[in-house]
Amino acid sequence: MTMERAHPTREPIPQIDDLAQAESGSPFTPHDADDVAEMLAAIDVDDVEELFDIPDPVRYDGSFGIEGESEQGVRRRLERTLDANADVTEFLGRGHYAHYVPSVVDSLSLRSEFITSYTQYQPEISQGFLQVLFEFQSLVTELTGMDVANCSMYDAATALGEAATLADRVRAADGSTILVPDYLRAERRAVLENYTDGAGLSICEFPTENGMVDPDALETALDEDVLLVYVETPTTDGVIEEHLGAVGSILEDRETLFCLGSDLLALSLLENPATVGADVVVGNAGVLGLPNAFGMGIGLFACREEFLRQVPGRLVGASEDADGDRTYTLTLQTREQHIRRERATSNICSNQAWVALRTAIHATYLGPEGLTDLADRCTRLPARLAAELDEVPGVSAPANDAYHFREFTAEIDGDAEAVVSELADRGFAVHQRGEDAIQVCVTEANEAHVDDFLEQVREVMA
Amino acid sequence: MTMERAHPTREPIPQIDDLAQAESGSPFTPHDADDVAEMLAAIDVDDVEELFDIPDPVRYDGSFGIEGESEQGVRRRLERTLDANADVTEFLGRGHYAHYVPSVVDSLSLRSEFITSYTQYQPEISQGFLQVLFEFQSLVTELTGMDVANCSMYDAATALGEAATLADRVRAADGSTILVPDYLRAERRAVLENYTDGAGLSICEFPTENGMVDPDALETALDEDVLLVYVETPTTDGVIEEHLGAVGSILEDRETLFCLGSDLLALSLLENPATVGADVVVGNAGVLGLPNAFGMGIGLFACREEFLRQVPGRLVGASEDADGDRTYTLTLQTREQHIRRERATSNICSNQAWVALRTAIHATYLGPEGLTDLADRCTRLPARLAAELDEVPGVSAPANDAYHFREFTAEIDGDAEAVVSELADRGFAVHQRGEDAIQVCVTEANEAHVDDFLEQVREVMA
Amino acid sequence: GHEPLLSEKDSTRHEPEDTYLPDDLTRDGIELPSLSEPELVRHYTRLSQMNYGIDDGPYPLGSCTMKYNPKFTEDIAGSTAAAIHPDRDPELSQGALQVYHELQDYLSRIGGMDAVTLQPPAGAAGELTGILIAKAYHEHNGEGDEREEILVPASAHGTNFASAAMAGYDIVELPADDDGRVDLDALTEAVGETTAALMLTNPNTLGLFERDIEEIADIVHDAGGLLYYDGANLNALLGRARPGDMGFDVMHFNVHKTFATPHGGGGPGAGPIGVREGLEQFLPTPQVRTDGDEYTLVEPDESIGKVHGSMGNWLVLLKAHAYISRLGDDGLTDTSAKAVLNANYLAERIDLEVPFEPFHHEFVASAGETDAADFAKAMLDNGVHPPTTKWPEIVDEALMTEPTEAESKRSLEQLAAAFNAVSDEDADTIADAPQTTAAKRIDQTTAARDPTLSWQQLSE
Amino acid sequence: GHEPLLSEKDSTRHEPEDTYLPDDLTRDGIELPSLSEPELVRHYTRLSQMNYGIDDGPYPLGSCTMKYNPKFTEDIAGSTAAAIHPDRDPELSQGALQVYHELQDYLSRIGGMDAVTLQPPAGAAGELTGILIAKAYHEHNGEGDEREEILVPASAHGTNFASAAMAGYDIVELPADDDGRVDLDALTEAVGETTAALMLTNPNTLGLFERDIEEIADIVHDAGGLLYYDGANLNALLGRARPGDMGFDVMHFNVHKTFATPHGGGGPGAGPIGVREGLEQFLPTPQVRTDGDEYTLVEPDESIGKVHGSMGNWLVLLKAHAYISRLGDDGLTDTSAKAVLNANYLAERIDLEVPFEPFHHEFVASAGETDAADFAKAMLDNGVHPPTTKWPEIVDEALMTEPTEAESKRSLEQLAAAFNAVSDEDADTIADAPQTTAAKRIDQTTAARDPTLSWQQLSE
Repeated sequence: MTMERAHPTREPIPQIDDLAQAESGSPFTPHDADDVAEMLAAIDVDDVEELFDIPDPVRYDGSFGIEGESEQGVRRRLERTLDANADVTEFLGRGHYAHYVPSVVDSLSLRSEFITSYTQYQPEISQGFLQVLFEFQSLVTELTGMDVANCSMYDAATALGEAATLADRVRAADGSTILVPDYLRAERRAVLENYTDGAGLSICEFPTENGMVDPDALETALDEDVLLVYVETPTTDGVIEEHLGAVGSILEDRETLFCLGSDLLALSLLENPATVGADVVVGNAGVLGLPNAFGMGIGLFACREEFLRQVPGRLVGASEDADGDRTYTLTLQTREQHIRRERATSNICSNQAWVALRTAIHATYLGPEGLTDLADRCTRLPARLAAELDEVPGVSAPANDAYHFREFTAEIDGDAEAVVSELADRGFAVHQRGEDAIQVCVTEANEAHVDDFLEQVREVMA
Repeated sequence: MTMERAHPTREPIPQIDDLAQAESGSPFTPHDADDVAEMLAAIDVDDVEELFDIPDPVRYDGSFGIEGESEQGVRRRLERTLDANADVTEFLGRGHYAHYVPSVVDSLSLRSEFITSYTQYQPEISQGFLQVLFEFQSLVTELTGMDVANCSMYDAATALGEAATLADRVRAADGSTILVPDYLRAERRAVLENYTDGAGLSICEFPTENGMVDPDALETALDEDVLLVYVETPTTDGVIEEHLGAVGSILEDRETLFCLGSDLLALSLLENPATVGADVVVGNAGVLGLPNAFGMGIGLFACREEFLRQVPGRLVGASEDADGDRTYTLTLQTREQHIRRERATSNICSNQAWVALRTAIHATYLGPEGLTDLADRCTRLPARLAAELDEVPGVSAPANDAYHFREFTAEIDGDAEAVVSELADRGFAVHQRGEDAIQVCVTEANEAHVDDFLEQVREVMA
Repeated sequence: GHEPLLSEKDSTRHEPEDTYLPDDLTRDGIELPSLSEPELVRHYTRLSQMNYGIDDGPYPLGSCTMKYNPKFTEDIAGSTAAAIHPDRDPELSQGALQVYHELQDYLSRIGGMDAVTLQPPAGAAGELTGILIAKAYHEHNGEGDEREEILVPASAHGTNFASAAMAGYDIVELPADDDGRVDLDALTEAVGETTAALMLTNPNTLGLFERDIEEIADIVHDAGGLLYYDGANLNALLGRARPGDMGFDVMHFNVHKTFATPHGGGGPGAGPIGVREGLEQFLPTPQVRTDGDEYTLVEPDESIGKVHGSMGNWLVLLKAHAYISRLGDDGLTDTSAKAVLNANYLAERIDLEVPFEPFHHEFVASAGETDAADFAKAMLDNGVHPPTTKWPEIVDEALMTEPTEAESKRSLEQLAAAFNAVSDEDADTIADAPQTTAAKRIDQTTAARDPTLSWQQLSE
Repeated sequence: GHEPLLSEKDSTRHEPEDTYLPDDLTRDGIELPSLSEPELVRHYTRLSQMNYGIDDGPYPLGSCTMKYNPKFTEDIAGSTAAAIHPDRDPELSQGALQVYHELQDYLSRIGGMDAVTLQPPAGAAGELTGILIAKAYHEHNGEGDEREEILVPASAHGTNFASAAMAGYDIVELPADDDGRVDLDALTEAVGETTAALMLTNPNTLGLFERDIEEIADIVHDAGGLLYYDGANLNALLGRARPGDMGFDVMHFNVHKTFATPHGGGGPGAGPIGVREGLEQFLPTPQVRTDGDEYTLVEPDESIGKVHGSMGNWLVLLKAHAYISRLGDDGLTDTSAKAVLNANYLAERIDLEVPFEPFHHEFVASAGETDAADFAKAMLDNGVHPPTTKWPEIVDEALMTEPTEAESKRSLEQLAAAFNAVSDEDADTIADAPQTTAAKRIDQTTAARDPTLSWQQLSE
């Protein structure tokens, strides 16, 4: 059919932006040409460029070579880019954990009054977020057993770094050693070194046995120089520490602080840090409220009352307003950088407040029984999976004679690298641990895939 | 390795609900056992069952056999179920259209103050939604050129049904015929029949030529009995009607109403319905604000002022409150079923208010220029695609010698059913039209897939 | 409080240029607000803040079942896999069709019905569908012309009357007996060869169970009529009684009431219809059927045709499916238990008279000497949404109150405190209410006298 | 207004039973609120309504760049494809690594830098990282011990001082000249062989461009020091000047300021670092590199190690990428134009003195005789968020004001009206403000005297 009238055409179709009024410039600047003209007239300037008091030699009139796109275009491009992440089911852990995040977390935390607000410098119009943070502190206080908790650190690693400098500030002794277990993740240790470098502290390792503290070895490693001993439960290898009480006893009469690393879910079930004598509790609070987010988290920081004025980061306190009603406000701000500057307890300013909101929602959604039940499940799931794996020829699991939380190490007859790689090809990601071991993490988030996973392990090991 | 202590185990792991406090019953009932006990005591009843005044013979004590699941479980199950929808790119239209819905639509329309509210029976605490609906009516008024628009009907088909009964109410004449074009979708006609059956109206078809009204044929079909003539632009086949003015002229001096079917996006560019003499405009407003949602939409209804008190559905009007401030309220409620009962203008109660909110956000996001540009694009895209298809051996496109909006029909040398099926296997869905034609729809939503689509068509036709 | 209209923020006339279409097919231009995204977002954010929803507090609108809307159902409805075109070949939409089939099945079991259609996009649309099915049934039996009346109790929802009228029926209104239920004598009197159906809500709008339902069913059936169940109050009976078991032939479900899909400021809802054996052939087309493997679309033999352009309000139905799946038997049964417990506890806690009992999920209190509409305005100043007012008329100055199962004991006490505070207020305070809301009292009568329905009319 | 604490709504002690672990490895129990989902949702919904965000109105906190946060970036960050574990083999996370690489590249171009790390999770973390890189550089040159001082202008952000101190440096504070800029004589005096670096914000906190930046760079470089750029005010210069071209060696970006990622009530942000050629080898590990086909993780030769446990605040970085991609060159350049135009227009419209100019994206007005903190409280009653107060101290009763480019002319006029209304108010009214907010004036000093930091302490 020939078309005379309707002109079917292959001529290029003009690019349209999906926000037409932003024909050039930013779609997020509300000014139309009339606005600009009136504003320039009001300030008696002919051209916006005149407002820039930049000497010519440092003026930039080049192009970044970044071409703006429609919202649809950006979404499509980034979705395609992210699709290049392999579609594997993760059995990965080692400090970063996936739990099922209920829908209320997104729904409530994305309310714009929360997410588009900033630090609560004007408490009278920020009572909502202040109460959220006060409640977060309270949740952390209950779960850690500590007296005080702050609003958040960046992640578990930086929280540990802050604990070390706190130890340096509160322990007047000459000591300068931070004693850490040999299972400490290299990444956390690397951060710790950068946080303590300025204070002239040094990091020393103590050996562990069967994935746990060996109290004798710890005592041997201790000397007057040690400011802080760090221990984890569960450890990055998934082992539930059985000697926390012993560590507490060893450190009880010393100037050395006992810093425990854990997470909010594990703490709902495992030994109360206060009971075993911990002075500071750090860790990852983002196991609740965040999915695995390529390592983005929220650092947990709680400690005993006596260190209160040396705590890093923001604190929210209860207060009263002019009518005598209960209100909340940022408090003890004289610890902080915007007031104390170089004598602040930390340089932290922006923190992870919005993640704290998410964590609080998730923890409250679960409630005390839900938290404990889920934590209990996180002890049963790895035990069962380890038993199943142990029956696979060539696999011995768990490698540690211990109770586990979420994850465990399994020994492999053969080349662990090849096994890990082969499993990845079959759609499952696990950690490689050295040449002959893997580490496997299971929670309610990937529980439904356990049978498929086992099937693939059997085939790979066959 | 044998494990004495840590008991790896294959014993069943207890099912946990993700909301522990709802151990039995509903997770959405907030009562704990103490609450229930206190409440029962207060009303002096021993057991909740006693509150049910149901005679034994009609008591039900069976089970529905529906097993409750955790939120995670339901999400996983329904996601898997929906994954059974084939992953095809849709080039489908015929009254249901996909346009890119900007993120602000979800973000704002899901704010709980909007979505969890109901009809604005208490205007003093519903000013937000009332203003939204007033603005929606205003947008529709501008785009249709009509004097008044209501808050929404269910969809385009039911809006047409309501237009027909309105014609019956406002035209005192004895007439009982609704005249519709032969291209009217069977589904819309079926709904129209059910809406008009009670009023004793009958539906008659008039023939069209080249996908458009043939004014002579229309005049021939017209008689005193005709209450309403319905015409679409663009038609369900994608044709832009070129004889709207002629239809208006033919009907100008008759008692017969001119009802135009269109959609809000097309109306931003095509002829103004008021200018061509339309009395009522109906159609699908959900082309803005909703993705393709298996046919869920929002019916558009606008008409001339003189029919105001016969309009079906809700209307929001401006008003003043006791302070003299401008406010909004539901108005002319005496037309409605909850007051007028069997003499109401319609039985409609729940409507599509939340979709109207989404439509208003989307339309406002685009603005007058964005709407017009997008509409213009919807005339160019099908023209270009038709030209490209026309070059494929065995395809002749477009089948109608006309301008098109979003979509067009193409004639196929060969078995259309086989071509459609083969394209589906290759990841593209198009409409089959009879034995030797297909219908293809292209907007900015699927524009990026046009080259792939053409490639597959070429292969299938080869 | 007052937020300017979009049109007061900006009004831009745009006239298309260089269009692909010739000028005679395009309009001169359109004049609409042109706002940037930040301005747009603030506009709607502020409007939302001038609106009261369930998440803000109790919303005890009788007969509307304003219960908590679970958030996870929105995530499911928002998935891209749900965003499909209705004209896909059924082979390409097996997932959606499976959801339809499962929900048809859930509702059949819950209602005690033999077949279900999900097509009606609202409760009233469901009523129309149900009555059209009754009409088709009588026509099938050759009684289409004689049976021209639908019986409706005086206290029924307005939609019952309107839907029956839309289907072309005459309405016969039935009075209530002294206890607030269907008057059997009046029913016996009214029913006959001209009766197409009786439409009934059970529990009725007073919250009372129609104890004589079996006898009612017999009377109607003996006369050759059908019994239609208005599902508005089904929340009260979940797991405890089923319309099918009571003798109802046709029923509708309000998924936005009983099954927690959000009311959305007035909609969309969905009004699926259930029918007993012998009426399936009249259901709207298409029905979703399965052979266990594949889901197909089938046109019932004597289908009434269609009541919606495609498959109804799909996203709403999907949320209802998710809700029922989440609750299961235990959750559904707990729902009716707590709904009824809550209504009874609340009624006990308020100082107003409740003339009719024993009620179930809702009760109708009387505002006594106070105008019920005024009473409601005064409740606004106590931070809660008031009940439905002035209906049903059988109770003077009616306050029709349905707290739903989702309110906690604490919340019910807050609500009771609001009732009681207003009961104690003097007439002037009540007449001046509300004072604490974004808008003061709005006179709806005056607004209707000279309607202003758009910003265009406002600026005239 | 007051919303009860979670703990006041419910407090349930739960003691685990039948746990898989032996008793000696479990705690006795925990006591926490146990709320149903409907109650939970209302709690947080109401709290949100007691909080002011950008979507509610202008938020002109100086130095914080509170601009509109585009909604579509949340949809991208919320996609399941973004929810991946950081220990994936790089082969399994190519998509995420490509995003990192592209953002590194974007930021390099925008800052005029040669290499970028995205690891620092906040601006202050970026500062620490940058200073640690400077330290590594001097140590590499064998000057680690001598160069023990960091120069910081008196008006700099508090984080500059704190970050330098955390890295072990002594701070030397530089006074401003009469025009509010770096005093070159004082700089020349202070700089020397002990100087590790000068940290500078440009435009500075008064909004003034450091016109002598080239000379400053020469002075510092000639003395062997490095020049550090605090990116807090980069929004003013987008597309018009680049720190790299001005002679800066190291810089940080605040993506939550310049690139519109939401501030989230205080975080998370992200503080990527850019460095000039010659400093790449000190960057944190890992760096994302590509050969054009595959993205790999590389440890720079003399890396300082790590400043975050993994790859930084990934979801925040992803949003920044989306924002930059949306804007492109034109959008970025328009951003600085409108940011500076807005600040100048607003300053012109208010009745307060602005002692230092020509300013760019922000200005510091003086509240004159009124305490700036009181002035701010009175602004709350005018429905807007006030500016940053009492800082920098170079201006008496400073009101440091940054409207950002996202405010419309109308919104700026609303903001100006709020400033001017307070200027006209009497001292008593100001002292009693705010009166219209959910909470009245809160005395922060008293709160700090006997801190109550949890509901446990509150009930003690």
